[in-house]
Amino acid sequence: MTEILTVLGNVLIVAGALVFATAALGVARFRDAYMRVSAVGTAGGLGIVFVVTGALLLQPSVSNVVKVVLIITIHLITSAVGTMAIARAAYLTGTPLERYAFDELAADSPTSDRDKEPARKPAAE
Amino acid sequence: MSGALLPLFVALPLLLSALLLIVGDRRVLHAVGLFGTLLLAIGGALWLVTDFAGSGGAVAHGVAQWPVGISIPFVADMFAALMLAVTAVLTLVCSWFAYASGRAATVYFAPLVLVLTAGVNGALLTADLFNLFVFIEVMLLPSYGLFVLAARHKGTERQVMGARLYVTLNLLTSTIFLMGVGFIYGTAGTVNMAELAGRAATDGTVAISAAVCLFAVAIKAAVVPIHGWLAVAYPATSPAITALFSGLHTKVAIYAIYRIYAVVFDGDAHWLWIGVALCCLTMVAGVLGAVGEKTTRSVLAFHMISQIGYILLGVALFTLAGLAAGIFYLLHHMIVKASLFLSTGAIEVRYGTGRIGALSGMAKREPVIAVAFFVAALSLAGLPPFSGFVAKFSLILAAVDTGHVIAVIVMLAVSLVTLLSMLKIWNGVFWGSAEAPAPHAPAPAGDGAVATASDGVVATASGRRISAALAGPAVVTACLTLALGLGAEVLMGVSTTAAEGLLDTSTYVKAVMDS
Amino acid sequence: MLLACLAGALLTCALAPLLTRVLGRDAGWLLAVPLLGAAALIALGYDDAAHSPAEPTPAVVESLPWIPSLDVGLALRLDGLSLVFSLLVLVIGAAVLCYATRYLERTDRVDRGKHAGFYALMTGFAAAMLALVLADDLVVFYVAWEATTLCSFLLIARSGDGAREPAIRTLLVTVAGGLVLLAAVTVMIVATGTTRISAVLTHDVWGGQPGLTTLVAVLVAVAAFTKSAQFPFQAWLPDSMVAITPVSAYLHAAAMVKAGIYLLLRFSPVFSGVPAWTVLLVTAGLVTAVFGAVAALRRYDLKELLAYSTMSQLGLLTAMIGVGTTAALSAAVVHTVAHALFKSALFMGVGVIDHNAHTRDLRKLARMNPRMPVTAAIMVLAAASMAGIPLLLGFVSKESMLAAFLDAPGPAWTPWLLTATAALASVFTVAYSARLVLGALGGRRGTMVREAPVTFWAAPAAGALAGLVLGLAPFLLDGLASAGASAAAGSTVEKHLAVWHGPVPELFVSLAVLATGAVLVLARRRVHAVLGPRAFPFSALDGVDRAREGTIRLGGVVGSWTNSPAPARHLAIPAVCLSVVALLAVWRTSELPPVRIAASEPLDWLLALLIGCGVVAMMGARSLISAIVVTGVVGFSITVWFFDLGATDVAMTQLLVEILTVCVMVLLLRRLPARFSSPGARRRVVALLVAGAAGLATTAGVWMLTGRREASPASEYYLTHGYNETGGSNLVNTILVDFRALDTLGELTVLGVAGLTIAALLHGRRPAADDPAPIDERSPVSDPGTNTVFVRTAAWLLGPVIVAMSVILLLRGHYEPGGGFISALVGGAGFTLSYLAAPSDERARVRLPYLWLIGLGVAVGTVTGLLGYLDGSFLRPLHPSVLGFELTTALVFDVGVYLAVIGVILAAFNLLGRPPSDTTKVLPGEPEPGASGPDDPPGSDAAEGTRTEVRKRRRTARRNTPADPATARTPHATHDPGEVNPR
Amino acid sequence: MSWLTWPFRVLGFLVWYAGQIVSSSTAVLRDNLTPGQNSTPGVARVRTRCRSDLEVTLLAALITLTPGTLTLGMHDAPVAAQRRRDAEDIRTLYVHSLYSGDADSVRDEVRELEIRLLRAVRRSGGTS
Amino acid sequence: MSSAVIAGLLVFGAVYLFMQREMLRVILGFVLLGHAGNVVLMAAGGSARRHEPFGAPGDLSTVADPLPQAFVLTAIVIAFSITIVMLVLAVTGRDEDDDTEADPEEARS
Amino acid sequence: MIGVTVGIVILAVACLAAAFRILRGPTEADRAVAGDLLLFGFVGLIALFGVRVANEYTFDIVLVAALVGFLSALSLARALTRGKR
Ligand code: NA
Ligand code: NA
Repeated sequence: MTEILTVLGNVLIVAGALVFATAALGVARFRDAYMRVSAVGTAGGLGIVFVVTGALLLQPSVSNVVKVVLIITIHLITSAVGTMAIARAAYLTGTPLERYAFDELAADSPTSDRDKEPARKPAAE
Repeated sequence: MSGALLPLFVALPLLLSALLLIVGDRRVLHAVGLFGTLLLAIGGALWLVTDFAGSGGAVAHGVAQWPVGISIPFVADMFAALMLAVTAVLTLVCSWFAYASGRAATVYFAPLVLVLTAGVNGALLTADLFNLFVFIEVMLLPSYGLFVLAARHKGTERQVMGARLYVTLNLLTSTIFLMGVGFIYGTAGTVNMAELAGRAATDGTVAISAAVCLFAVAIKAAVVPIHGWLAVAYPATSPAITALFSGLHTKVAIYAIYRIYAVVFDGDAHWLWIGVALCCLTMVAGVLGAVGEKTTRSVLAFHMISQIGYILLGVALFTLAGLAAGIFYLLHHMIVKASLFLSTGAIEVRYGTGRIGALSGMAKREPVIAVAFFVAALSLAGLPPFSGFVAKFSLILAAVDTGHVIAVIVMLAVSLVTLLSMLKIWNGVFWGSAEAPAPHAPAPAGDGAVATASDGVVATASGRRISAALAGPAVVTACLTLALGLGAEVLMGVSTTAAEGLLDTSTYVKAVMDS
Repeated sequence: MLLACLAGALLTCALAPLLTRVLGRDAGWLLAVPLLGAAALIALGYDDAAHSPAEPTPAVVESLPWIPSLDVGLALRLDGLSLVFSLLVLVIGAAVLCYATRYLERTDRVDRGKHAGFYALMTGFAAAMLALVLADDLVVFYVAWEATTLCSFLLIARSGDGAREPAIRTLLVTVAGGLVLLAAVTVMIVATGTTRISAVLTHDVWGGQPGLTTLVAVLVAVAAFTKSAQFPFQAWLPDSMVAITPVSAYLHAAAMVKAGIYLLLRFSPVFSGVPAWTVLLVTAGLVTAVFGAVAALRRYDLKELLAYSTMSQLGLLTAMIGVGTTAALSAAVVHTVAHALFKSALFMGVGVIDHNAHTRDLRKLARMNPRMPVTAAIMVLAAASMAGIPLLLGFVSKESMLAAFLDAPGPAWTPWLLTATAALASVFTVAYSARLVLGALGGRRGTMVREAPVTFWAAPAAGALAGLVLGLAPFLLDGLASAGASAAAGSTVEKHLAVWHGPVPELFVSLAVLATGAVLVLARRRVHAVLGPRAFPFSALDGVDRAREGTIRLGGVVGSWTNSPAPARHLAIPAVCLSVVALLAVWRTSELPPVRIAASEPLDWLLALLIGCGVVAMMGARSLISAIVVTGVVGFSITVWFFDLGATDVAMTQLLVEILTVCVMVLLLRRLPARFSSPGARRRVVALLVAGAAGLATTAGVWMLTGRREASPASEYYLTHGYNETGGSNLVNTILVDFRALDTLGELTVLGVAGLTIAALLHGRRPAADDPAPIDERSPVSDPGTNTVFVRTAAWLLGPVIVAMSVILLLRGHYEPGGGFISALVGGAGFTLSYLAAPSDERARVRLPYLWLIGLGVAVGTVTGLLGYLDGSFLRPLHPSVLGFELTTALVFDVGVYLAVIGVILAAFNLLGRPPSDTTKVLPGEPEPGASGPDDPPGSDAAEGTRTEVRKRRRTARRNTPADPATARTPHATHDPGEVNPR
Repeated sequence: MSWLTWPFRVLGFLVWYAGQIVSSSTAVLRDNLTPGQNSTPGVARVRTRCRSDLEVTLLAALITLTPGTLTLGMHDAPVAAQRRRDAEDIRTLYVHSLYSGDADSVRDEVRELEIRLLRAVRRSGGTS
Repeated sequence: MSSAVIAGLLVFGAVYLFMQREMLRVILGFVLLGHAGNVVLMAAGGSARRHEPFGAPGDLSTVADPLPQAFVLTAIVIAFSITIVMLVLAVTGRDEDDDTEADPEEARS
Repeated sequence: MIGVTVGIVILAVACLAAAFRILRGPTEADRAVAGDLLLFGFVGLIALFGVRVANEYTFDIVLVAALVGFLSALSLARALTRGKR
């Protein structure tokens, strides 16, 4: 039983680390800040959940289960909310949205001077 | 005094400070609490001094009474007791000045000064190096507060810069000291001074570690080549605070140097030449800086550096005569420096500038302050019959005795230049016709920290003079220096007792080991 | 008796101001009495001692302890030399005081005290001189020496604005000499082991150590030269002529300059055989004698002429002492007396003339018509004595001196050379004496000047007459001269003075001198035409000034090296020094204890890599946000590192601190420019070099100084006894709250005071203005109220968790990771979250009196500590049993910690994150810090209005100055949120 | 008695959501791990029927946690609209999406998530 | 050795930042220096023993020295306090700027 | 335990990639995002180092990190707008 948990734990940890690595890859490769935020909010959040769960399997105990459940819940909430806050702040401060297909937020801004910015022109499709 | 009472030197000021914060903005209560506590501290310190007078000795107490080496030991011997007494007196006098100059009229002043007092007392009493670090911080934090409190209204650029410099340099010092403590623990496996006794003399790695600590406190004491910050930073606050800090911070650092070198290095003669050389450089660099300065307080700040060279020479000679002279010099200097800062400070507060040449005729207009300044200046330059003479004389005697010819020449030359710079202030502030200068407009709560505010001669106006309350601190300290010069034997006797305790640390060590 | 005399003199000095206030200038009469009394006492006392058969060398000795631990005491000793000089000091002092009563201007009732300073200083001067000549203690001697310096400085300085520079120059030269004397004194004390002058003089160290003896001899000689204005320290004396005449009279006749002569005579017994002493004294003395005499011939100002004359006469005296034979020393003693008499008479006489004619310029006097027969007689008599004209004391003393010169020891040519030079000086003396008298007599036409009253001229007349009487009956001085010479020679000398010694060589020399002098007097116009235009190639006065200015300039340069208020240089210097120390340590250390176990693991290096990258990123970061974020990288890496080392509590604390630091930084960041400047290449290279050296030094230090010893005894104690002793299983926490609670008390104080300091910092002033980024205010997502919903909901969900965790961590701290700091930091995080989640700054406040909390925290900590006294010691933890549960006061202590931490976090957020018109209370009853200056009543409209006005102006100014560097660097600096879209 | 079923509804929703994550992850991963980019980023306006702050926060968080989508912010309807007590659709989320192609598909995806979420969390069940 | 390298790196960064113009960077330098001090303290306890010190461990040879940990805890909190004070100082007293080098008085003279 | 070590290395490398993005930018938002990612990475690293040395209190510290790490993300967002809520 312990061995199974250990193996499973190790696998989960590596998997989580890999998911996390995709977030890092996204941060490194994606075109604009929003895409990066998106990658971080998802893979970062989930990857850590995997890692922590894996760690739990390596140190299983009742109190640790309680703690890990708390950790996962809290982490999911906070990573999502934190990411959204960063995304909104990025938008408000005029961080450019690269080659977008549609932008209803810009359309809803009555007299936004952002329209003048060339970076916000829809990509030619 | 029983050793168990020693922690009260820390606990009572802390408690008072906390209570004053809790009671809030009740000025009278604050003043009563502050001065009462300081008087109590002076009383306690004098009690200790009388205990040790004559036969010396030391009392120690392991705080919370854990086994030796686990407890943080508090030790008092003659040196510590003297420092406790003089620092408390100084704090009292400077607080008086702060109240008289309107500087203390905030809810922050008394609590900050009390915490500062607790920190100073703790730093003087503790025999645990990490605890010393903590108490140095306990001293520093309120000092930052007091430093900036001084420049109440928006300060000049230089004042803000001064405050920043003060904080950064002190932080650097503490961090280096902390690292040194780490190294000592890494090599010796203890930070207890008694357990460290003599270790640096026998173990090279402990010596290097302890040298890092010494280096750190040397920055704090403004030893060349790390002296410049003091001259820039100290004049950037109000006169009362400059006086207070000059009496407390650099002096506690010097105390630590004396203590650490005596106990941990056991006065190892091996390294003393470095000390002598650095002391000579410090004297020269300080005094030259002083003659070149343009405001009274910058001159005085540079002097402080120069005098620190003198004081540390005592430990660099490490003979009974040298240590006794150094300790005498240390105590004398705390008082005289405060006197000078407070007399020029009174003028600054009242007339709004300390720029040499922007004032004149103070000798006629403010004869009391002028006399106080004159006395303290002569004392600083080492002229008889003031305490400065006895200090300088005994130090030169000790240096001649050990054959340090260059140090003697430097000391003599430096006192001449010291006099020169004092004459510069005398000439630029006190002499001349009394009609031209007059009180600066914002006077009563006037901003003492505007040392560099005015370039021209202060505008003429009729008006009040420096009040007795404002002049009092300078006069009292000036009288003290005269009394300590004429009655030098008392102080010299106790300084010698203190020096014996440093020369032979076995009493100190035994007290800790038995605590 | 001696002590009584000295005390009397000091008392006179102390009473002088009071008496002057009552009596005005006439106080001088009264003040002269004690001086004369003291003189009488001293003379009688010496006489007693001289007649006591027990004493081989008569002396009166008295002493009082002063600093016994330095062997310094107020020891006084009256021997023949002291007798001579103390009589001069006291009698001439009294004469000058009497003279001053008429010289000084009459004062009204109102400004009666005008001369108080003068009389105090003059009597003080006399007291100091008396102490100097009586002192038998080297230190007391030095003290008195400096006291005379000070008195003369003050006396000169109080003669008006023009006297300032001369006074300063005088002080500097004489103090410099004093310092040389101090060196001599200390060397003597150390060499002989005593401070008693009488013992020093008879100590055998002088015979055995020629090097030491020479050194001290030179030091003593130089000190005396400065005081007695001998070449090359002569400049100050004529310079100090700006002082009023009574001062000059005393200074020149009996006081200041005579101190140097006394010093030389005093130490003659020891040094007269030392070649350096002889050469130095004779050379300097004769050079000064000639130089002074020639200079005197060129003067028009009578006082100035007299000043140079003093120099010249003292030169002769110095040379005489240098010759050192008993004859020479006795001649010197006699001439000292003679000089005192004629010089005081001359100065006072000139003062009378000056007082009545309102000038002392002999060219002006020549156009006047002085009808002052008495004064003229005084001048003639005294000047004749100075010129060495027979039947006056000056002749007797001059002849003794010439005799001594002729008998000078040494190679055959020395007596001739010395005598010739002395004679030359004497020739000029005759010439300038005549110049003085002729000048003082004035012309026959022009303004008539009347004679002064008898009270005015009595004192100089006494001096001049004494010169005549003693000149006619020189044997009257035999006793005094013999006594003085004996003391100066260190052996019994019998001096017999006579007007006529027969046709001895010195008589012919004297006659030749007088004859040549007479020629010079007759040819005085031609002499002056020759000498007048010749200026000396250099002025010693300029030398003093140049040295002074040079020092000040050098000081400016030295000061400027460290004058920068920027921390960069001040912080770099210690780094460099430490690197040097480390280099030396590495170089010097040959053997190190071995490293205990391989302390590094592979993953350690991964952390080191992360930290390294973080550090490099911090160094390279150009934007505020990147700097803050990469600071986090380093901080978190360190956290992991601590965690990896088994320090759970530390890691937790570090983590919390790291995040809270970021939060505080962000609060401030909006007030700072968004980007850092790029350092120049040079600065970067220097910084890299210094930093690299410091880094290497640290690495070397840690490598050498850690990980090389067994477990420390303390750590073994904690691990084996910690749990049993405290009942806490979290050993780190037990150290914090039990074993080393004092550290923790200090630490919580530090935290609390940080809060206090922030409040103090923002007391009455504001942080730099907000500088928010330009926000698209019309964007649908810009409304903070709507968009903080997510965070607020999260906070609402997390809040209970945070509170619960905070409480749990606090309660369990003694047993498991946690404790006051950690739990408080978690609690603080809760407050931070509520701050961040609030829809507006106004609603972000936490209405808790944070200073009060801080005070409470410190109080709780301290009181818990004081409770420990119940068990014998401060901070001793108690374990009371409450309802069967064993509690520990350590928990209460932790509560104190908790309160202080919460207080400081609240202070930071409330003070920094608040909107401008916030009214948070910091204390119950305390006005908001920064809400109003202490001069304004809190909340007064006027104060508020002024501040708003100031802010407005600041904005305007910022907008109107395009050159403002801040504006240039920050693109958003002109943005004003109030202008864009008032929602 | 719908509260009795509440835990099961939540659990069911979680299972469904996990599946969603897996499926959308593949799209992101594929794009991420292959050279070049074939995303069609854009921001869509989504009106929600969430009534409480908790609901809307959950929805926004879940959108963000879903690979490829991200909530940028929220807009409240004007005060007048809010006066209608029972009004839904007064809150508008702005959702950034990577692979949805156009705004309407974003709206559809979110709508499905919203329906399932509200059905799960509201004790009464359903979206009405 | 890893402690030594880590401490060296931290000091390297700290000193470099000390020599920059902006106050904030100087403060960040102090943050680094504070870390370095703590790393030194931890190293002083010896980094060979890494088990967390809890309870009354039987085998002392693997348990970390708790004393340096207590030191570091104290030091961290003190450094935190001072960092906050310095941050406030960096934004107080002047508008806009945290430049440590502008000194109009010097420029004038 | 090889998985733990591999996980640590991967997380560390990911953190380094994020650090690179922080320096690179180009926008401040990019830096903030990368900072957010870094924080997550360190939470993971703490967990992994904890299980590696079998620290009993690993999850306590991770819990604390998850709770307060949120603050730094919010602070970064606030930093982007320079204080605008
Ligand atoms: Na792709
Ligand atoms: Na997402």
